[in-house]
Amino acid sequence: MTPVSTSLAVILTFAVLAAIAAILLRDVLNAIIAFAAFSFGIAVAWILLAAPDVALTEAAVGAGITTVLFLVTIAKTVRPGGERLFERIAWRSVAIVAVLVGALLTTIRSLPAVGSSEAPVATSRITEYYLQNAYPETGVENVVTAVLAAYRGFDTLGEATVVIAAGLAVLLVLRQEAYV
Amino acid sequence: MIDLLATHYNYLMFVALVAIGLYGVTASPNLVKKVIGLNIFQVGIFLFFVTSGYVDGAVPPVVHGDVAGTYASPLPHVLILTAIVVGVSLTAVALALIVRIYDAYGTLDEEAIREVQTE
Amino acid sequence: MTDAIALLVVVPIVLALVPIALGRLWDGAGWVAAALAALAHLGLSVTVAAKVISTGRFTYAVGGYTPPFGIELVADGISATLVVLVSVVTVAVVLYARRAGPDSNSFYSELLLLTAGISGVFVTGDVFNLYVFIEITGLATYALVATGRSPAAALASLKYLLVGTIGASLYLLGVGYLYIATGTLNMADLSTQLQAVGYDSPLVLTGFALLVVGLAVKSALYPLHTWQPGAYAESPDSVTAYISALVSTAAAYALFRLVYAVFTPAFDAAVPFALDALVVLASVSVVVGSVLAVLQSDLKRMLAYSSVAQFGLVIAGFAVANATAVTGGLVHLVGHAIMKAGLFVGVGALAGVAGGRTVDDLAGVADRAPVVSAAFAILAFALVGVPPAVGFAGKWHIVLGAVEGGRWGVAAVAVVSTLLTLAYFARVVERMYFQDAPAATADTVSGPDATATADTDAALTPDGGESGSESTDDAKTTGTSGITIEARIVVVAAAVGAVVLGLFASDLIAVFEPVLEVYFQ
Amino acid sequence: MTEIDSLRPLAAVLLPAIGILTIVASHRRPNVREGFTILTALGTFGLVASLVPATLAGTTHVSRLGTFVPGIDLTLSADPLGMIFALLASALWLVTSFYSIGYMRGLDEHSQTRYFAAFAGSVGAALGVAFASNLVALYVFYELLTVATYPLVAHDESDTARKAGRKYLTYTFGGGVAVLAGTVLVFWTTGTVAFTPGGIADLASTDPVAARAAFALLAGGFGVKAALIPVHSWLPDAMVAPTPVSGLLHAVAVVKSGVFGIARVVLDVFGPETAGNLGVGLPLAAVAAVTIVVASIIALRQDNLKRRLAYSTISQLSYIVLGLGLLSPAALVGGLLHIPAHAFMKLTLFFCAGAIHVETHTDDISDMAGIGKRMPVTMAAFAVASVGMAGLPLVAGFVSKWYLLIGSLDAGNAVFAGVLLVSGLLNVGYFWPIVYQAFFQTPEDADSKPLVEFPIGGARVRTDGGERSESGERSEDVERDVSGSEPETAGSEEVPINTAEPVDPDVDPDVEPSESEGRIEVDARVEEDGEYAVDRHPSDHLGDEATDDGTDSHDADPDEGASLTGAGDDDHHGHHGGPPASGWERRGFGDESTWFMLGPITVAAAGAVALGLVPRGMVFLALVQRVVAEATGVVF
Repeated sequence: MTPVSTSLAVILTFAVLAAIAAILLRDVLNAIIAFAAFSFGIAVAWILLAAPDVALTEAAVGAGITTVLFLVTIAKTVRPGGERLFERIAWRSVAIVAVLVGALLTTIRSLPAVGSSEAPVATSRITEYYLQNAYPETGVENVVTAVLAAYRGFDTLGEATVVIAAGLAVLLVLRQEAYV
Repeated sequence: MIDLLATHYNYLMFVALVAIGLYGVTASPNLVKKVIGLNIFQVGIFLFFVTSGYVDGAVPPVVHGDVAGTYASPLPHVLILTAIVVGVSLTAVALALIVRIYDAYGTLDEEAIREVQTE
Repeated sequence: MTDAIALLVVVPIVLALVPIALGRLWDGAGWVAAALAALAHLGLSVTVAAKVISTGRFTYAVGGYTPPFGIELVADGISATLVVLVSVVTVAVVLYARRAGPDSNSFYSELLLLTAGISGVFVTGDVFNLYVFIEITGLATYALVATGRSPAAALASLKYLLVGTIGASLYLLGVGYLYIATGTLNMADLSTQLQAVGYDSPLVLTGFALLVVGLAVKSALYPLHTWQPGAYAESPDSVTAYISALVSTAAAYALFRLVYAVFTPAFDAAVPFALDALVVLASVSVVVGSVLAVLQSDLKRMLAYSSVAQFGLVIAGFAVANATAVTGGLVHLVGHAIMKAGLFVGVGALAGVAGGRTVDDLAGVADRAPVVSAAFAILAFALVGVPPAVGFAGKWHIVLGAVEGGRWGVAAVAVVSTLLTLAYFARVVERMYFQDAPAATADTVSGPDATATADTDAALTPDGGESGSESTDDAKTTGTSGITIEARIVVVAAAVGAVVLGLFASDLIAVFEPVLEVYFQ
Repeated sequence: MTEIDSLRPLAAVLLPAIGILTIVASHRRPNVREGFTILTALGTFGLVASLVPATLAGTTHVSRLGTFVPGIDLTLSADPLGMIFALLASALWLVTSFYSIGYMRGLDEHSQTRYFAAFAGSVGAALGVAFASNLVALYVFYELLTVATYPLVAHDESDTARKAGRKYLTYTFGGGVAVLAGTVLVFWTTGTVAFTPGGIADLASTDPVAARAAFALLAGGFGVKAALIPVHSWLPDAMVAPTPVSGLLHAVAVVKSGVFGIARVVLDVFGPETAGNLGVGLPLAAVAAVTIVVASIIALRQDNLKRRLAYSTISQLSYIVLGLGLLSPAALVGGLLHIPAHAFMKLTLFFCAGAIHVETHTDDISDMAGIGKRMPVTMAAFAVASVGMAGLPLVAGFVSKWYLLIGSLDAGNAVFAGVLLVSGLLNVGYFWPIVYQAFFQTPEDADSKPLVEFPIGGARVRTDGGERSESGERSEDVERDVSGSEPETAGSEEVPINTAEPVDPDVDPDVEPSESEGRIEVDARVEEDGEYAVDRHPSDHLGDEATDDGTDSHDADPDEGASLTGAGDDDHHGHHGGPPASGWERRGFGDESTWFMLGPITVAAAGAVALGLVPRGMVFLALVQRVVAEATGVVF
């Protein structure tokens, strides 16, 4: 069992701290900036986890588009004036969260160690199959692309549908107010 | 315990992110920040998936003809690519709704909106 | 013709693009595309159902990639029935929306995407693919809820989005746990792999809990229902009818598929407390939902809480975990969709006549809209569980199954739910038929004052003599003008459907039987 | 016994359903609409009657409609027991249809189309109850009957009527829920719910606790519609319905569907033998016996005629239940025979009450002194039916009571024979004063009716003791009812006025509604204080006959009193009941009302007499004997 590499641990810790800041900072612009930092940190973490495609998407979508959307939104709305820097703690939410955290923490010991080559995912015949056959069957070197486009193309159709639905939704929501 | 921390650090961070996100959604008075919380919550789950596909010393699953060597499992990456797009779509819709809500109520504070509504 | 099952998803998506493309040129594009898609969907779903009935269950590998590597679609008696249900409800709602609106091309596109999403939930055999379709369903629903004119609709939609996304994300996390434990996503593959991993593994248990909680949020079980009353109440009537009939239904069906196709009854045998907990959650939902329904004055909210209770009943049936009770849950799932859609369209139609959507507004509405009122009353009593309507068939099996399984609490709750349901419907029906409309309301709706007073008088004057019957005649012509012929067709069809389905419940059950036999050998 | 497939039972159930369609379709032409009603009733009766010879010959016509839910067929079969009920319901529907037309037109009622349609629906459902061949099918029609009858109960559209309708739905659906639960239990323990003469065999060998629970649920559930005490109180309230409804449905079809359900449970689900072994017959009989006596005593104190009849119905229905509970063959014959016997008699009585209401708008017995002059035929029929109710020979009631007496002695429970005799006396007690004052008194010289005003024997033992314990259960209802009509404080203020009121023997019997309402408040108040009006008003105070009668009988049950007055107000269309100031005018034979009403009255009364004179000639006894023979093996 090799421990998680230090750089990954550092970047994840950074991301978590940024996330805490995003939630606790009272000024929405500050929160958005913290969120952008969080997304950036996460994108780096994806690279360290050997997921460059995810990292690219995260950087473009998470850190990029999402942040822009947030900024556009607060440009159209008003930032709350903040005499305090941080939010007050809502203890009722803490209780709800504690339940979930408690449940999830009990499972950590049962989860395979990070990077274990014996984990079911790593040894799964599906993983094997994709690595072995994606290139011969589809002619695409990047297995992620191959699976995305071919083996799980139906998911990708759904993904596209989600995007269309979201676009239409934004139209429907904003058209009524004559924003578009 | 230290051993667990060392080998399962990602999962602890995943729990932390999910917790922070859920807290953000339920506790933030500001609607925009609820959406930020929602994003963090989802990213926490993404971390769970991507970590599951990682193998020590693995390289990204880009195969050049022969499959010798250690690759990260491609399937979690595929799933998360889809999920990220879903997430951003949801964020866009949520923010559009927020713009409209702001237009109607003049505030993004949940408490304030509730007061306006009951009046 | 096995392609039909994939086309169920693809056709609505493709046709949803038509209004986007042609919308600027032609205002009617949306409705026409929706109508075409609805009919095409009906044809496809009937094809799938016919094939299932003639040759039994079949699977379809999307793009020819063998499962578990590719995505698999599954058509069996249950999913085929449910996609036919989707088609029927779509046809009905598109018909109703023609005049009831919301009249915009984007609305119809979104409706078709919702149709595609729900169809996908019903046919997919892959847990992650299911997540994608749940999100399509969710996203389209949020958008449709937001088509309501009031700002409250946007707020309800946002609340639904936040809660719904948390639910869907919990589901996704549950998928993650199952995936990390087994390395597969295909339902059939998962069911064998899970057995190999061991049902008492903390990963499997956590996965199960997360999936159930996520889907319970989506099917609005108490106390995870908070998004639902607002969403139902603030949406336009046609949207409420559609989502009340299908969206929670899709989530409940997903729950059924996961519990039986993925976890299988062997899981219940190994870890009985998992479903025990679900039984408790569902039973509480029945009671609390009904009580909250009784407390509502707004009809759409009342019906929304009624859904909380009815889905409690459905899921209680699933959680009792024997063939009889699950059959009951499924029958009630289908029946509830038809009845609730009919009731919501009925509320929409009657609101046009009564001038409002509260229980009190409906006073005396039966005199002015006799046909829709009668159909509404039939649907109400059908949902109460008066035989031979479909509400009874479902309840019968749930109760019987609960008794067979020794779950006396569920049996008692299901039986008593009859009275609880009656408690909130009786007051509505009573007002519709046995209370005179307040004069003011009649004035505002029936146009010219002269006819309006004639209207209210009609309720008072006896219709025994010739003169009396003339005044009822008056009431009819003036009063029902607020109800479109489409609305009337839809409500009456729902009422007839609820009764006919009840009479032929045994045939419906015969369609479900082969599927359940596999799960409960 | 042979079975043959036939569509006739189905047709008998469907015909009223088709009738509904024609009735609704012709809503603009009342004459055509009523024509359809008569035609449907006639056709239905014809169909049912055509099944009689086959049934008597031991052939059962069966319509199989396929499987309703797996394991349970939706089958309609015209077996002897079902035929008793079906023949009765369809025959009396025909009679009642004519009467309904007279009644509804006489009162110029509103929503007549709904009325006739719901009526047809109720009868159709009742026929379904009769022909249902298993518990589930029975339950289906039982619930449909509830739904179909609801519009008739709430017909008046007044607050009282709505309240009564709500109560009716709550009680009967509650009962239905128990029936459903019991049915599930039976299905679970035996795997079948099909009616089998002599009982489902497996029930004898199953776990006795489950079997007893099933019996309790089923009998209790059906007992709601059979108006067993303490679940009877919907029935008096339902009297706010138009009188033909009270007549056919609340004395024949609906309440008898409850009784019939119990009969099915005893005879065809458990079977007399199994029921005896389980020891469930005796508790049922005991409940019935209590109901008989208590309801009769309450009836004594009702001043409103329909209400008195309602309590009489509650009491008489329990004769049937008593017979079924005793389980001895003779008692079974008696109980079952009482189904038609009571139907004919009680229908006559209700028809009379309705005719009086239509003609004179009089509802209270205390207003009916001398009314025999005004309505001779009606009151004569009333007298005949009353005699039968009391169980005197020559009228229907005698034969069934005779069998019941024999049966209770056979069963070794002489105490039930005692109950029957006491009840007979009580029947005389509450019917005789009506007949007597109708013919032999005038409004001026009518004396007070001691049974109504005094507690029996003059003691403080409240005669409605049974009722009190029950009303405690629904005290909420009582309070709502009372406060619904007027604030309670108003009542308490009026107390001194009431007591100080001078005793005026010439008081105008024409009571002002508002005044009487005020008095109800007073009495309700008094009762809540734990003091009784009887104690506050010494007996010498009872000189002001009619007026005080009314008040006092209301006092017997504030809830019912209040609702009644409300009903009266709405029914009257602005008229007051009671005799005109000059006393009742004398009307000749046939002059008193329309033949639409008199005809049905005489036919029903004649039926009651025929059933008493030639019980064998009326088919019913033959059917009953066949039923009992099949269930017990004892041939009469």
